[in-house]
Amino acid sequence: RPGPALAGDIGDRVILATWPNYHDAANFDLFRDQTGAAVQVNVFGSNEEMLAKLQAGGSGWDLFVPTNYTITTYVEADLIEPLDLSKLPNYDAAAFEARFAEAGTVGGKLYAVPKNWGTTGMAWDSGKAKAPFTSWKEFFDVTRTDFSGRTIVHDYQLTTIGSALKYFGYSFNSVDPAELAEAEKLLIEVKPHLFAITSDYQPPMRNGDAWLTMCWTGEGKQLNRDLPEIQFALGKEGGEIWSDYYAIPKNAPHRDAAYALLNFLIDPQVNAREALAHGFPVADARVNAQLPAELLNDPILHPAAELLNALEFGAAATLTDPNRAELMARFKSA
Amino acid sequence: MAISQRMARAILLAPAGLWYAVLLVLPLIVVLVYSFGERGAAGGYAPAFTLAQYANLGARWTALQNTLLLAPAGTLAALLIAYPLAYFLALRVTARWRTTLLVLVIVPFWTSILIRSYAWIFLLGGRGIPQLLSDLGLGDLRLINTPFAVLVGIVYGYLPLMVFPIYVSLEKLDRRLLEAAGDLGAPPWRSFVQITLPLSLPGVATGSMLVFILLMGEYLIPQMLGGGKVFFVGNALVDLFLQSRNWAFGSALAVTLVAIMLVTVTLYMRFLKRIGAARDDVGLM
Amino acid sequence: MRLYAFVVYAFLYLPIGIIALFSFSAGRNASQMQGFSTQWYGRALSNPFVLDALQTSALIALSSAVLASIVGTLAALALSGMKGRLRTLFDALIYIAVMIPGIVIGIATLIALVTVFDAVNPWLEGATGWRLSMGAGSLIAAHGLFTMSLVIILVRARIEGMDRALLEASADLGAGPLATFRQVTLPLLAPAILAGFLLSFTFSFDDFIIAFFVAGSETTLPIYIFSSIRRGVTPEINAIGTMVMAVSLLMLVIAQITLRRGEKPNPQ
Amino acid sequence: MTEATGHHTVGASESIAEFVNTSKRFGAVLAADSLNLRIRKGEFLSFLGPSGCGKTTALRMLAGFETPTEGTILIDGRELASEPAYRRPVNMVFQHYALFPHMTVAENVAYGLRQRRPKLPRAEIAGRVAKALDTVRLGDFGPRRIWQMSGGQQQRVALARAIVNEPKILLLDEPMAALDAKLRAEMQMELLSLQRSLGITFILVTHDQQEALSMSDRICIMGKGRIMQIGTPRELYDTPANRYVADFVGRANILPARVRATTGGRAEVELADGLRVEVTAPFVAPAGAAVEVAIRPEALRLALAPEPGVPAIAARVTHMTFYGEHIEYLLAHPVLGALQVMLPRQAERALPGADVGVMLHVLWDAGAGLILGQD
Amino acid sequence: MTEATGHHTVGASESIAEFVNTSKRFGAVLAADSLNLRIRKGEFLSFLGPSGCGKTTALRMLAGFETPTEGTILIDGRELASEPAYRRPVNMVFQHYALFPHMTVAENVAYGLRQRRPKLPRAEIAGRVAKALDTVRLGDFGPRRIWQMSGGQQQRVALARAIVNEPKILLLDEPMAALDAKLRAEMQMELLSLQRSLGITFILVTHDQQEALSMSDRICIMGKGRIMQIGTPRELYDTPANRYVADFVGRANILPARVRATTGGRAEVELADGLRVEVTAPFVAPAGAAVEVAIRPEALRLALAPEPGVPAIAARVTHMTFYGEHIEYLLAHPVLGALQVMLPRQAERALPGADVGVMLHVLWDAGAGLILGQD
Ligand SMILES: Nc1ncnc2c1ncn2[C@@H]1O[C@H](COP(=O)(O)OP(=O)(O)OP(=O)(O)O)[C@@H](O)[C@H]1O
Ligand SMILES: Nc1ncnc2c1ncn2[C@@H]1O[C@H](COP(=O)(O)OP(=O)(O)OP(=O)(O)O)[C@@H](O)[C@H]1O
Ligand SMILES: [Mg+2]
Ligand SMILES: [Mg+2]
Repeated sequence: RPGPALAGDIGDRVILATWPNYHDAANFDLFRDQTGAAVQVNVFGSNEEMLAKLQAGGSGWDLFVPTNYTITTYVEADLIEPLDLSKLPNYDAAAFEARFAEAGTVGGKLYAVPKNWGTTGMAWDSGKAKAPFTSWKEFFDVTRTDFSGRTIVHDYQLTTIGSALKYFGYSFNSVDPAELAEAEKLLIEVKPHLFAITSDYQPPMRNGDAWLTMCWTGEGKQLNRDLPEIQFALGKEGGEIWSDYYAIPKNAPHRDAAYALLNFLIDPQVNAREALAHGFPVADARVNAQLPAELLNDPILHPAAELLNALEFGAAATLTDPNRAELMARFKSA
Repeated sequence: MAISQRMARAILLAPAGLWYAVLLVLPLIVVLVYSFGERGAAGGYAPAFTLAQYANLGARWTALQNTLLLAPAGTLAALLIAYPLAYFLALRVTARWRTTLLVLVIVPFWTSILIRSYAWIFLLGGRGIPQLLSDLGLGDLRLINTPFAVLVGIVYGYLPLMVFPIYVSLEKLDRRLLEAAGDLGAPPWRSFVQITLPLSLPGVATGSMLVFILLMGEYLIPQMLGGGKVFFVGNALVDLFLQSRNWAFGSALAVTLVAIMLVTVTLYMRFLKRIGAARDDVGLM
Repeated sequence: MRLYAFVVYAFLYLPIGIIALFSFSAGRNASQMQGFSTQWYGRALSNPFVLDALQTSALIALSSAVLASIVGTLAALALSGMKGRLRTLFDALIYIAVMIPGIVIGIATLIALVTVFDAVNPWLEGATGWRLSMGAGSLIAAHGLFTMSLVIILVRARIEGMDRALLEASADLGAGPLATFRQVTLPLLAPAILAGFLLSFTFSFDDFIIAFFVAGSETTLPIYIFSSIRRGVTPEINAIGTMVMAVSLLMLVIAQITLRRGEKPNPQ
Repeated sequence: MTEATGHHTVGASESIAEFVNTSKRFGAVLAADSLNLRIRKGEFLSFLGPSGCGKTTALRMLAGFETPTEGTILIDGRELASEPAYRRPVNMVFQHYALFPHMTVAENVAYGLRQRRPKLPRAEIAGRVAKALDTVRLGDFGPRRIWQMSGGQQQRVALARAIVNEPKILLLDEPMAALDAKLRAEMQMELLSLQRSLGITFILVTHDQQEALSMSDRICIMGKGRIMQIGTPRELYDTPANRYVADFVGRANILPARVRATTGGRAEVELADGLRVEVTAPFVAPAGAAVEVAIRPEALRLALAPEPGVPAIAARVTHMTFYGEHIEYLLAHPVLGALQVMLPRQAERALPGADVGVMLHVLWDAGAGLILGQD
Repeated sequence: MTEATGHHTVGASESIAEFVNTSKRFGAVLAADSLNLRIRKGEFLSFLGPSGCGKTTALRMLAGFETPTEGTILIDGRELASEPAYRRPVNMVFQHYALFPHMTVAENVAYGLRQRRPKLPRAEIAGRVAKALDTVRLGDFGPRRIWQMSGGQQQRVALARAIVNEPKILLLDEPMAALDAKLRAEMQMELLSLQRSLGITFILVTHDQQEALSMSDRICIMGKGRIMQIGTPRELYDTPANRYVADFVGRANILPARVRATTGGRAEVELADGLRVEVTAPFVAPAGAAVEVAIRPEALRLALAPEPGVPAIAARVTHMTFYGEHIEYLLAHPVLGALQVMLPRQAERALPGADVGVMLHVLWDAGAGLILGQD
């Protein structure tokens, strides 16, 4: 089912802000061939950064990829606009698993369309570990002992603070000052034992400098695929499950092209090619129908249900909460 | 005649003046105003008049401390490594090779500092130099993500900036002065200390100042080689604007950094003038 | 001494050698050598984002360097031999512009321009349908601030070192003020302007931190590389770096050869 | 070098330029103090004077680089005091040549011609440049770069660059100061023969009296912004108007004396030691007046014994300096002080045994020396 | 300036330094070609020669900045060819002074004393510096910065900086080349009296023959790396060993001639035009030999008519140049070519009407001129 011929004039370009290694470049070429609009891609590393850029205004983006918990904030700040479904014939609400799609709707209006989902767990070098990791408690405890100087935490408040909160059994999303204070104490205590605070954890894991890291599903899969001794697990206390969406900012300079591109990218065939290229799980049943079974049955990408159930989606409050932001900054500059 | 000359001056200066007004004066004023404000509810800036941001500067004390420690240390290290090289190039190399060798000092500059620092991540990482050392039986050394790694990156990144001014001032050195010193009974090392070194001070001053200024605002090298653990004011600033989105506090920190620099650099210039090193080329930067 | 120099050069070139070496890796990891291949060069050259970023960077660097050279030279001409309050003011501005860290420039420009744009845009859009936004323009302007100051410093030094008798000689031989400027002043300033231009270009081309804040939706090469580095690098990045360096080396050699032809071996 | 050609400045009153009461003040410094000077067509005129006396200032006012504070300047009869330099029919050879470093030799020389409007045809420019380079014997050097030329060659380029424009007046501001002695002598010779062959008026600024004496038709001696004397080299040398000129041009023993009588251009004066000598008197000095008498070292003679009828001063030799073709004696006299006497090498033979410490007689021929006027 | 004091270099054979077969090669250039020279204690010796002849090289070998390629150098009897400069008991005044710009005048002068080990007491250094500055008449200038000093003052500082060390030999490499004529003459005078009062051996490099002639006890004429002649100024001037020296020291008319007879230091030679003249013959030249005869312009005389018994060349005046105390005539002879004659100013009176174009008689007194040896 090719997208409707967009005979209308959508201009010659469209700007997409997204995460790295999250698309298949061939699809953009195809889009350009079909519509005449070239896709310019801006790459980002964190939701905070996306928000900061949009808040600063003049980002110039037409389409971007926020994570579930940020969408309400964008809506409240009037930074994104409700989607005009008449321009998205490829969107089929029924095809999406609800929990990965619901964050896209705010106040009854659809603001964002799901792209991919995943979890945040930990990856470790099984050759160095005495036993497999199963919890965030172990993660932080071993860091202070056997793995001192070998652990990586994300340069990302949501997962780093969230995981520290999980150590104490608190909610991943807590903004309670007392609970946060405990988390901060833990983080600052751990800091001297860390190898790094970075979201670029693959290279040190691969070359053996680091033995343990917080890790996103797709990348855990990649590491495990290439180096079988690196294993991936979710904390049994819980942790993060996330879903990324497509959204269109207010004042998008090329709005028509943005819709065209979005519609094109959620075409199941196109989307399947995307998934094959980057490997992250997809929430769209139409797409999964086209993917090989081994991918769908992979324990890293699709963990057991009881593990999944313990996970939490990020909460909107964590994004804007000044204390969490400041805590992270204090931790890094400590 | 006189009036038309003034007119001509005004016309020539207008573009630069406008540029400075819009991109230097205005931003600085905005930053100053913001530094007395508050963080907006969803981040950003909310108007207010409070000194709270300045009162909170202590929360970034470590970053300030790192900067104020590592910037001079990096400058000094770069100086100590650059001087002998500049000396070698200016006084010990035949003219035929000099240009080539000089160009070879700048060439690394033409590769993105990002990529070069990335190479250092490998070199200082477990598979790089530490591996080599441990293969040689020199023990298990961890380099990457330490202040030492940041220092190496700094020295590496800014070495050419230090070599050049020193080279220039050494090259200008009248060799007959060294002969004169020898003639008057000074053995080589003493004529180095008494003649060469003092006369190359302007270059040393220029290079140091250049490197120091750049280091004070450094972000990339600590970010890449410090593994997020070695934090400079620059990193704190980026964090404040892009992660915590606390523009007011960020502005206050920026104002503080600028103030520190104005004071230190001005004092440094004064000092140079006093010891007479700021003769000619210091003014260049 | 020789040995020392050798060690320092090794220090300077070790990382570059590593970059070049790994760019020929057949594997996917940028910091590992796995087999030999030139595929990453092919990939980089056919990667539209890389090419776009390269083009954007080159364009921005070129524009800001050209603008800075012109505006800076004009200002230097006006400032040389000038006295009084205006001179003091400009001296202070130049001093501050050169001294303020790039990161502060980036941040300050960002928030100032955003504030201004927010204030101006509603009116502007109503009047012309245009909006101001962060992008190539603001980046060129922000880079220009520093590089223009650099040009002013370089060109002014050159003007002040210039032999005034040459201008008198030109007048003596019948050339009016404009003709003298075109035939004598400008050619004599050319090396300083060129140096300023090259410095400006290099600075702008390699700048990350200002662009990071001010570039709006534009992706420059450093921004592209930075965001790539954040989430796992492929040897493509090494290939890009190696190519950029090779091209600059080539330009350097060409420049040397053309400058050498007939020009005095630079006394500095 | 041909002194005689100085005479062929026919119609001596045909003036090409004129300073009329011209003054130039720089702040508190009066660099030129009401200059009055008529420059003759085709002559070789030198401004001679010590450093800072205003020579360059005078020249620069003529060239148009400075505007007179008072008075005016005429060139070819036209009042040009406020005409900018680039419209004046004069050209200058600068002290350090001021050659354009970014142009070749030929381009430097062509520069003035290329400024002409309407434009001159290329071929004509090329032809005239070639001719000018030939004139200064640099025919093959056109494509060279300036920094490939030696000091003397650069000087010739500067000369060619000026003369190719066929200016009415060629101004030269110490053009040979930077050259070494040998090269300087050579260039002086060439400059002079060039002037003779081109017939252009040359105005040379110098502080080297030898240079001025040997090259000029007339010399204008300057001091403290003022013109002290104008005249031919011989006039200046033989009858300096005052002590300043006597001292500056050549060397002179200057002695206080008292006039006894003046008759027909001669005067009898009495020196401090009572000796009476007969000197030239350019003006009538009243008997009994205290004057200064100047006598050139080479106008005095030395002898072992006094000659009858010639006034002689007995003095002791303190220094003897050998200069090759002549020998300089310094003698001390208890009353008159130090006396300089310059002997031709040949005359030495007549003084066997004359050495430091020996008493000799300084002979003063009648008419040698003259009475000086006030400054 | 006292020529006579040249004589007091007593014990002429007491040598302080010696070049023994010393050569220096720079790549293909033989800058010094087996120099053999004995420098006497207390003398004022000059190296004179054109640019590039190796003067500086010789001096630098003595100072220790260059090592001879062959041969050796003795200072005070010790072989010092490989001793580094900073251990030699000689000091140098550099051409552009090479003063340390970051030190005051006093610090510059103290520099050499401060290098002594064991260290000298501060007070002694200060005292000697003050004395040296007094010697060069800069007593009050100690605290000044170098760039606050004029050219001539800088020269004096350089001198003080060297002499304060009381070197055995003071080397001076064209110390006055950068000064203007008047200042140069003054400094020459001071330098000489300084040398006389200190009694130190001075070795001066210069390419100015006037300077060498008037200052030196002995002059060493150099050419193409070789020593062409060594002798007192008078020896060199009166009996140049060869054409090179005759041409370089003073001016000379050099004419081809054929020897007719030699007797007791005199020779009769026949010039190209058949004229026979009697010249000095420093060596016996075989009759019939073709030789070159040199005669100084001031040794010739000019007359309106030939004098009986004096050989005379009739020639036409082509140029006359007025130099103040003397006048130079250039004359053309159909066979002998151009002749230079220098007349004292007084002799002009005996030549009424002598002007360009007039035919005059050049008189050649017996014994004037001499036969030159081969280079
Ligand atoms: N532009 C100027 N501003 C102020 N004073 C000046 C200027 N030009 C010349 N003077 C002063 O005017 C006086 C005469 O200067 P001028 O250059 O004419 O002297 P000069 O005779 O050429 O000397 P020299 O032989 O040193 O070149 C000097 O006292 C000088 O300092
Ligand atoms: N360091 C050197 N390397 C190569 N050649 C040299 C060096 N120093 C001198 N020469 C050459 O040796 C020769 C003699 O040079 P030297 O400097 O002794 O001459 P000079 O008589 O002092 O000349 P000048 O009067 O120009 O100073 C010259 O041909 C010069 O080019
Ligand atoms: Mg002058
Ligand atoms: Mg020399």
